[in-house]
Amino acid sequence: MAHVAEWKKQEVKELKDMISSHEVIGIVNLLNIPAKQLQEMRKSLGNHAVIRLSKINLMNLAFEDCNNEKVNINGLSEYMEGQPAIVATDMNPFKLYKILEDNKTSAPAKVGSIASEDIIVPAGDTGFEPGPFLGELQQVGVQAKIDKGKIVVSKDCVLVPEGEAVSKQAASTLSRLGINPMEVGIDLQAVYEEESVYPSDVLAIDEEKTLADVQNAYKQAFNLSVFAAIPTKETISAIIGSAFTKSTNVAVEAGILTSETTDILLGLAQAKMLALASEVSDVDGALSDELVD
Amino acid sequence: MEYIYAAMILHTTDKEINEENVKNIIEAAGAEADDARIKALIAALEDVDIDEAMETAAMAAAPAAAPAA
Amino acid sequence: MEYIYAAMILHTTDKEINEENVKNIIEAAGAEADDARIKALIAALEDVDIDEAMETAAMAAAPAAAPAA
Amino acid sequence: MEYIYAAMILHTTDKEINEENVKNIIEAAGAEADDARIKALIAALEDVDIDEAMETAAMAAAPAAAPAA
Amino acid sequence: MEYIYAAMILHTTDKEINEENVKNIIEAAGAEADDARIKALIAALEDVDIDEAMETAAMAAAPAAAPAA
Amino acid sequence: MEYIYAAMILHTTDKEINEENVKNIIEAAGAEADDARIKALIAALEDVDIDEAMETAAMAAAPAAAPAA
Amino acid sequence: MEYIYAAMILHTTDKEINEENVKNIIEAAGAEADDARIKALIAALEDVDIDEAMETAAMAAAPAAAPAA
Repeated sequence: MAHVAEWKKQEVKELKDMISSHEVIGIVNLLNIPAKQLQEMRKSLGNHAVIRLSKINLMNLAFEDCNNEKVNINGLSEYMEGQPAIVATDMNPFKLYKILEDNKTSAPAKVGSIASEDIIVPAGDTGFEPGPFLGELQQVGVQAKIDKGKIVVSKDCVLVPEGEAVSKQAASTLSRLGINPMEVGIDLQAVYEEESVYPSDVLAIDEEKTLADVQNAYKQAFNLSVFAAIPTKETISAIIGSAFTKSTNVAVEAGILTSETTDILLGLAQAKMLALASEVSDVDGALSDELVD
Repeated sequence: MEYIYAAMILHTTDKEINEENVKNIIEAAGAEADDARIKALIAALEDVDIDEAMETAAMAAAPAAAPAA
Repeated sequence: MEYIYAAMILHTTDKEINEENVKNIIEAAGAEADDARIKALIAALEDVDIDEAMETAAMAAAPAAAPAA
Repeated sequence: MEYIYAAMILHTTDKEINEENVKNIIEAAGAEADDARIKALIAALEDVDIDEAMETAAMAAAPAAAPAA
Repeated sequence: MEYIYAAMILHTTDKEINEENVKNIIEAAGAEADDARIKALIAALEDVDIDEAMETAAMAAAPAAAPAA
Repeated sequence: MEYIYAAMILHTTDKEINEENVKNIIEAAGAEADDARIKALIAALEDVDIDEAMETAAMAAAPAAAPAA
Repeated sequence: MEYIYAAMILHTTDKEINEENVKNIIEAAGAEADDARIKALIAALEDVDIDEAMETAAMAAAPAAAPAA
């Protein structure tokens, strides 16, 4: 760093301080993030995380310099995209990812921006009176017609397929329909913690699956407890119930009258008789009068 | 209903459901057997799958069993 | 179930549900009558109001049938 | 139901369901064993596949049991 | 499940559900009694109303009956 | 239920379900391990196909458990 | 599922569900603990009400119970 400007040395030093004083270091992409949203994000992260924008080569330098102390942190250099910045925190990296995702907001489609997923115009009433907008819709490929005095989209239509740029016309149509298909927010590209770099796809946690897993775990434990007759306070009632049900079933199948099964068996005999009677009810004289009505 | 029960006894004990057997059962109960009715019942039962019919009764009486399964 | 059906025949025809009558019916069907089972049946039914039991069963079965339909 | 439960114990522990074993269980419980009922139980269970019977929903067939209670 | 069935025999015959009685029943069946399992069962049964548990099972098997009530 | 979960962890990770392993897990959780309950658990699971048992629906047998909680 | 089971042990025994405790349990089972998976689980469980989830599971398992309520 012989001929490196003093401010650059200072910047790298500050980055290194930030890196060494936090457990978790991440790379975020701040491209297209309005200043206001970044400010709000910083506020909601509060003391839990700091975000620092810098030059890519300086950040890479800082990672290299820290690599002895934090082994493998230079792996983060692969994830510099758009306008990268460093985020430093002591938070669980999965939680950091969740906070950033939860803070994403929807925004209108800007001309030229790339659709991260299919942008769809849904079927249904647009609320517009018949007019030139109908032609505009049809021009961009949306099937629409007049119904009960309104412009109605006949069926769901992919206006901008995933990966394609938003055209000027599409942007205008979406804006008139009030559809805000773009997600604006800070993308966490990767996170370093304890010698490992986690890319964003690993950081994404599926809460619905976790909920289902919890329910499944409980069900499995409950089932096992009842099946193996291992009494617990949650399952003892079910175990008794299961023993009672099975015993009753056996008694009924064997036609054994007991205090618990006599009513069942008499009811069953009658139900079977009535069912059989209904099978022959259309034959004159096969049934006694009391059954024919 | 006694005629139907008589048929069900014969069915359960794997005996033939015929006029004579039904009549024997009714008379063994000390009741009077009506030949015409027995004939009609036997004829009507000829085309009935008795096991299925009785099982249907059990199921209809217990639709609740299904969701529990 | 044949013993229960036999009891139902006796009940339906207003005859007494006793060992002899049940045995006669089972034997009239050409089946073997098990004295112990007959005794157990008679004992179990002693305190039971058969009409009431059937009515309760019928009521319970009825609403159940509806959702199944 | 105690006789049934006794049979279930024998079935679950792979012991033979016979008069002696059932009687032993009932008496071990400190209850009086009724030979006739035990005989009836054994006879009734003779042709029953107990594993299958345990899983055959029978209670639902007579939901009356519950509200009647 | 044999331990549960043993407890249910005691419950049905109005005997106390304690370790000794459960053990006696299991051994009368000719099976080996596991003290730990018996202790665990007795402990778990302490906080449970067996009649209620049986009733719940009966109701669960026939929930359709409820609206009729 | 913690003992059951401990057994399930051992089963899922292909470790032996024995007293020591279960005890280690319970204590690692910072809870007190009850030797008798662990013994009972091991004994109860001995002949059980755990995969099958976990998938055999038992809850419906006691829906009351939930609302009662 | 071992990580979930570990969390359930902690929940059941009223211990805190945190990385260290989950890791301790998995390692006590003799299995290897994957830090990333544990961290992910902890983060995911933060928004899950386990008691409520269990109750929902019990209710869903017994849909029949609902109309009865």
